[in-house]
Amino acid sequence: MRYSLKSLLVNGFRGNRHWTPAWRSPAPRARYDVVIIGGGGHGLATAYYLAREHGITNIAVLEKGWIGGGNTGRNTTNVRSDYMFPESAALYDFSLRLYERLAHDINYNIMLSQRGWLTLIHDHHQMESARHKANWLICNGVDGEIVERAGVARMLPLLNIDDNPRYPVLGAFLQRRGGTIRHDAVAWGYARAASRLGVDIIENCAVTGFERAGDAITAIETGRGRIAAGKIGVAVAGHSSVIADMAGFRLPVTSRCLQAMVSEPVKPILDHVVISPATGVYINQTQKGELVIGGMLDLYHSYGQRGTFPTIEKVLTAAVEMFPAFASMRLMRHWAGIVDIVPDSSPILGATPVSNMFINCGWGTGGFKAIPAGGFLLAHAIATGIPHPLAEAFALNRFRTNRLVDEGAAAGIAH
Amino acid sequence: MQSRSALTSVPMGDDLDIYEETGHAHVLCTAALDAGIIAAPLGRALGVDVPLAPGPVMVGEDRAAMWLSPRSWLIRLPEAAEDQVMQAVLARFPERTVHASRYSDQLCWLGIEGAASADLLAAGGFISLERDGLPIGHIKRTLFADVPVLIWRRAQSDWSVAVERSRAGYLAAWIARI
Amino acid sequence: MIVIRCPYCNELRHEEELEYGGEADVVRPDPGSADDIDWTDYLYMRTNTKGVHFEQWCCRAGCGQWFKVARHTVSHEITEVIPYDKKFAHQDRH
Amino acid sequence: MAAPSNPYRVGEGGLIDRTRPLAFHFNGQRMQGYAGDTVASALIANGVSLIARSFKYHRPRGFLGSGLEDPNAMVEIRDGYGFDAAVRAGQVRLAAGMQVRSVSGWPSLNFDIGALAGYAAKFIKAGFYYKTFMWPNWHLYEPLIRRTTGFGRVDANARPHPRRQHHATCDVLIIGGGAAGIATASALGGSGLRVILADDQPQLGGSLLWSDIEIGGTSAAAWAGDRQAALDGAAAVQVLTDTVVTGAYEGNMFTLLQSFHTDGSPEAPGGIASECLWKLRAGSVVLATGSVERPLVFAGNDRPGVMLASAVRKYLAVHGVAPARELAVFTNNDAGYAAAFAALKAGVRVPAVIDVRDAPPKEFMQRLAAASVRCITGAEVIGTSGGRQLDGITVVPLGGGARQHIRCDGLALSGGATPLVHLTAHRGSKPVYKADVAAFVSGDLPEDWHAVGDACSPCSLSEALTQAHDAARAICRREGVAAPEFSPPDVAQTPGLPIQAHWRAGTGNPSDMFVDFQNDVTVQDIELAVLEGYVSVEHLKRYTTLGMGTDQGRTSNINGLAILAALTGRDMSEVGTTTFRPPYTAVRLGAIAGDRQGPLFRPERLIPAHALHVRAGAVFEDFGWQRPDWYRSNGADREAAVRAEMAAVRSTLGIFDGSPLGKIEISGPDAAAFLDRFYVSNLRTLKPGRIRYSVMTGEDGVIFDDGVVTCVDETLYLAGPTSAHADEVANRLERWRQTEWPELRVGIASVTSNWASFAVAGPRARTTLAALQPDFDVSNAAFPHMSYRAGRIDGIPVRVSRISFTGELQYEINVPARYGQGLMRRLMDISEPACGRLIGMEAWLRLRLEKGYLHVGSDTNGRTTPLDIGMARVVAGKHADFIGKRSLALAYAQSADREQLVGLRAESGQLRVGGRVLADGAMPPCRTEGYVTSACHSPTLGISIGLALIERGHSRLGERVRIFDSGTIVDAEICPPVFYDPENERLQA
Repeated sequence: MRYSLKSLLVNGFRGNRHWTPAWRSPAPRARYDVVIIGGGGHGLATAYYLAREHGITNIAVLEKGWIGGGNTGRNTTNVRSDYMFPESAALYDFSLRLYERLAHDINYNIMLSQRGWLTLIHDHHQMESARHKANWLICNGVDGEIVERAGVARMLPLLNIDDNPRYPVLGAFLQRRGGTIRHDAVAWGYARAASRLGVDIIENCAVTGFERAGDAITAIETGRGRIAAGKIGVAVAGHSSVIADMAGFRLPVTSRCLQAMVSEPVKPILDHVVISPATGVYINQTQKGELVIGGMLDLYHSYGQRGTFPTIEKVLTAAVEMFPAFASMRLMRHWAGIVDIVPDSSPILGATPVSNMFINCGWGTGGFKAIPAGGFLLAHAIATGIPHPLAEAFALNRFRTNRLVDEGAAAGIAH
Repeated sequence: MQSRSALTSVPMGDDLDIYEETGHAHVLCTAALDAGIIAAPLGRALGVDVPLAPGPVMVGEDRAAMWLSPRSWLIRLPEAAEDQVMQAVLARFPERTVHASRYSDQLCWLGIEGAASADLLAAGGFISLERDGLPIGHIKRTLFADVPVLIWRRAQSDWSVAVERSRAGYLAAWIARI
Repeated sequence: MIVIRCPYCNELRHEEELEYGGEADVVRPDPGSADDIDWTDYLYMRTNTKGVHFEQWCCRAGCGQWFKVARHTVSHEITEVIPYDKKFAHQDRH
Repeated sequence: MAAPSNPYRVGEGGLIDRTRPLAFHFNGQRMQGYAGDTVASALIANGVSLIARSFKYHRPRGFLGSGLEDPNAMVEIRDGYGFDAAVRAGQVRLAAGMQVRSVSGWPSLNFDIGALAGYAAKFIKAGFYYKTFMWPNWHLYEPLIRRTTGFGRVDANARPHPRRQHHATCDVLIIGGGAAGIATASALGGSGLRVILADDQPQLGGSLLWSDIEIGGTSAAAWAGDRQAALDGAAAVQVLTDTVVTGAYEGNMFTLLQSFHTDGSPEAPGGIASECLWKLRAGSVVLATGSVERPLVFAGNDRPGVMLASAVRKYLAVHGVAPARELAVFTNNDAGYAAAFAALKAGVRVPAVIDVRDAPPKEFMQRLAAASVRCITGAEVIGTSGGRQLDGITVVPLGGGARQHIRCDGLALSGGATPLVHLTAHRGSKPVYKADVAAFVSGDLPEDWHAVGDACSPCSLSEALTQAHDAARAICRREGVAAPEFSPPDVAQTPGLPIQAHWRAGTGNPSDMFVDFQNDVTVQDIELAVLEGYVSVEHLKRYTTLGMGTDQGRTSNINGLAILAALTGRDMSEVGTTTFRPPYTAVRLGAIAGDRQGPLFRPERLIPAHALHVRAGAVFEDFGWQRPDWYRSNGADREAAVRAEMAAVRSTLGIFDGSPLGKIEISGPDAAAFLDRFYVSNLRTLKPGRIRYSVMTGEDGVIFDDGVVTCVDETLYLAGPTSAHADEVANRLERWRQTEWPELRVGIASVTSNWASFAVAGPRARTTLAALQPDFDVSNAAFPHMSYRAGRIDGIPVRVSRISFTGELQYEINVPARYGQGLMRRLMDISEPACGRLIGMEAWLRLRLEKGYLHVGSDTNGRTTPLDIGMARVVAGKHADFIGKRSLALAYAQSADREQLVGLRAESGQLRVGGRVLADGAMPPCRTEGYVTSACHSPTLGISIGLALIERGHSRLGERVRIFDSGTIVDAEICPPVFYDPENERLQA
């Protein structure tokens, strides 16, 4: 049923007893043309775009737990496209543009709130880098600007802008189109839209192994039986190495723990997304009034979705240093996701050493903002067998030629 | 050129006394070989035996040797003896299989004494995760108030804390705020 | 919070005193003879094990020594800590 | 003014101190409580039953619980020390002078316009916002929605509560000071093990404080008191009251939050005087956190006056407060009866006890009959009446029958006990369902953990005491100490009967049956979620927000998923629970940040002569160290000063404090061979007393650092990495020595901070050095460019390097740090007549730009290699391997279209760092070919110059390019990067 104010009213009067499942939960079939491993945002988006853009509908999405339960449901929901290398800028801005019309495309309110993404500038060197970034973005056709100190003070009334000897605020880099999205809505919205196009979404279905013929994989062994597959897409973020290992190849990926935390909700006090790379914290306030706070990665390789306290302590200390009034707010919950870190902090998209397996990983700490593009481009690779122009720079083989796209080095910490 | 110390003293009340320990010279000895081979001759050159294991500080009559790593030791000695010891080490190890570095100014040594000293240290970090804590007479390297330090427990409530000189001002401010 | 007893200074060290050094026993090929595949494997490819992972740690705030640890990357249980020049007892790859 | 009365305070009893009244304000109205009250108990004593409006429908809400489990009682509190925008009233101890305000309801708590939302309820069920607000876009609706959400307002001017941190270790951590915790601690008392017992209440005892059971012949509360006294006396046991264990982490690390409370008085401030965040490492852990009671779910169960039975008992026994005049009880287990008996004892009328069970314990029935209280068995409550206060309930037999209405202004609910297993969940242990007690209990415990009492599984008091004793024995065995003689005391407790799970009472309107009181999640919301397929427990939680409130779902989670299980025909274990996240209860961000603010936020590093620089008017900037960026004494503003400083170096003399520059001594027979493996240049040919510049790359061939290397003699070299990388380079050398090349006989000693270092640069540098009267010849012949001398000045050891970063004659003078200030003063005196100046970082960097010297990090980025900065010949000329060399042979490193470092001369406008070099002709948006990495107006050349990384730059010298910068275009010519004295005559002079 289509979602609208009208459907809300009609169903309300009828006692809300006639709503239908957002997505079907069928038993897996014996064979699919395409099987997507991973029921997070990227996997579900891949299925949706395969069906919508390429007319392939005999698709299953296999999720070992519940859809959106990985990083899609654990991240700090920030979106932006202020990347510097043209390859990255094109990729992430394509993603943001897809997000900008997604609610209408899939008839599900993902609550895209383009409240502006502010990167604080604390010294002259950072100011020069920020100016470079703004220039580069404009050359790339992406919006970005420098806000002077006074402007930052107006936008962030609670920011400690006068009395912070260690990290004075000289200004900020602003991308107005940056902001936040309701993360669960992205998973559920894509699932619902894909399901209506015929995609089977199969939860509680862990992949346990592969059947091979030559350099191809013919079938997938799962907790819910054997599933034959024509082509396979992999979008499992922090668990990419595990699937790759089953399929017989290695990736330049290290899985690390990235923590996030929320405060108890209060009335609106922060209207933008603000990040201070130098102090290592980024913050936004949810529609519910909670502060969502994130920061640096945990120090070591981990698959345990539990964070370590020293990181929490560093991140919150930075938050209080930047916003002293936050000292009286309360930390309600902290949790962690497993992110897939690659040496150049850029994604890996497209072909793998297995001829009919295509992968989407390596987004590291920035996967959420890239969900529409990641899905769209993986779908293209699966459907056509060749990389989409936007994905060419991000092939796995770039590590053989050392032609890296090092946003990490160019753009500081990216979330 | 007269001397300047990073910190003179911090008034702390009667159960805590904090001051900068001055009047010693320090030499850092770094070995290019396994300690076993060079320990004995090095001890003779220094006038104090160098410990081959972590933990207790070797105390001679006017100098002390502290284990920093399997191949490095910090030697505390009278200022007058500094140059002589540097020369003695070079004479004993002409190929510099052990090298003596000037280190008297690298670290700022704080004396922390008094009943409240343990609490002060506990506010800055885990001085030891060991069941019995840091034994008297032992030295260890760790983090304190987010900076690397050497902590030497001289007596039950008598500690020497060495911090890199550039961070002494920060540490003094950190202590003063307690 | 990870806690490891450093095999060199024999102290229990917590993670803020330690530095993580990534996968252990990644063999550096001879730069003179390694082809591009060997070399880029060495540079970038990692096993990224989910399970018992053989890795390097440094007693950074302590004695500064690098050593090797077998750690479960889900439970973070540490099953082996050895000096750098020793081989893991339970390491199938060796 | 007469003290306000406490209409709901019972005549006597309770642990409050009735001799110490405490005055406070609620919503501006003056009230009074007593020392020992919580804000909640004091408000109830004063007759407040309506405490909040619900989140979504603005329904009137009262106190459901008595502590941190209460979903309703969020209030704003200003005490004598700080401010809380929103906190649970039952969690806060009352103090004199407190200002308490409700955080919901507008214009007032009693009359709330928002209550109109109730009429729209049917349209704003779970997840309604996902289905609308899409046209034209979310931005239209967002501001409105945001305004309606959130508890309380942050006060930007409020002082934060004082806080500190403490680190500790113990052999045994016992979490929870109820019966089980006290018993475990007592059993371990004489063992010699270091025990810490933490409890979140002001006194130990937990539910013993309101229990009517007798232990060892005395009342449970008295027993708890005696034990606490004994434990306080035990040397090895530390009892921490008012202390919450907030998080459990790997390695048996815990965070605890300890509060220090003062009651206050008209003179002295009251409230939370300070908080201490503990980081504790424990050997063994005893989880004795007990359980929290669940409400029962039925229509109208959220009306003020409806309260957990355990809360009723606590208010009566601990605070001497009766929450109602006529208190009915609705239960499915034995605990409800204790509330009835406690109420009767306190003189509260009990119209009826409703038990869903057909046959409750006989003895209970008899006691009720004796007090002529109706006991309605096999029945359930299906509705409540009243406005903002309960005035009656409707009861029917299970499976239908005659309704009866019972008048009451209070209803105590007991739906069963939910073990508090949050801390095991923090460690990744999943709770498992146990049907006989209708509860999720802790699954596999982490290593060296023991769960005792209700935290293990709801049990009788005597069972709890036995478990505690067994845990103590097990711990002693593990720790290898003798278990002291201790046997659990006798307990006089009626053998109880099992609970009868009853997840949803009655068939009334599911939209009036509240499961999560704080987020207004009703049974109908769960039905809707199931209808729409959100049937995973995590989906249910996220779609309906069940259990996501500040109470963290303590009272709602289990009821919610039981109803989910019923609706989806699954059993509880199949449904499972959501994961409890740390912290156990909300913790102030300030308490976690501690006092690391301002100068203490990040340890800052000062140069030895810092104080003198301050006096000289330095404006500092943080470059890892606090370093002078420019000097006010040299000009009115940064630009003027920088120009004056540059002019001084070019014309006479500049003094630059370079103390942070890295100083690493590499010693031993293999020192040269070792260093040669890190630097791109060939260092084996470096002669004693000579200096060579070089760069260092990572294994990927990308430039990591640069600097000079000095050969003191064949077995001692000094590496001079950049100040930013000094520590990292030393660590890197040491790591490779230990892990890759242990056979090399080399020692590495980082001595950066031991030396103060001043560069004197300019035509008068030599006379200045000479004026210091060093004990060595400083003539050009004896001390040429790129050479090194060690000697003495005034008997003080000095190390002098003749190198140049500025393009002028330059010496770098190193003295032991303690003499840094003295040397600086001497240099200023000497140079004063010659109008020498102190030089800050900015001028220093511009001088090197004129000379075309590289600044790593500015003129290199994450992929710049030695080949890109014009060192191809050096690389080719080095036959030995160096770290990163192999990667320079990879395809992309060799490719033609790489960005290469070149110079730029502006032909129009001013070059600025970050300007993008446009691909020929075009205007943005368009392809670019590189960017300006360094730039300044060169006073020496009178034009704007820069360095840039430009694609194929080395082959494009003389080419004109257009540069885009903040909307303007600058025309420039690509040129060699050396603008000043290309023949190096000045630095050779």
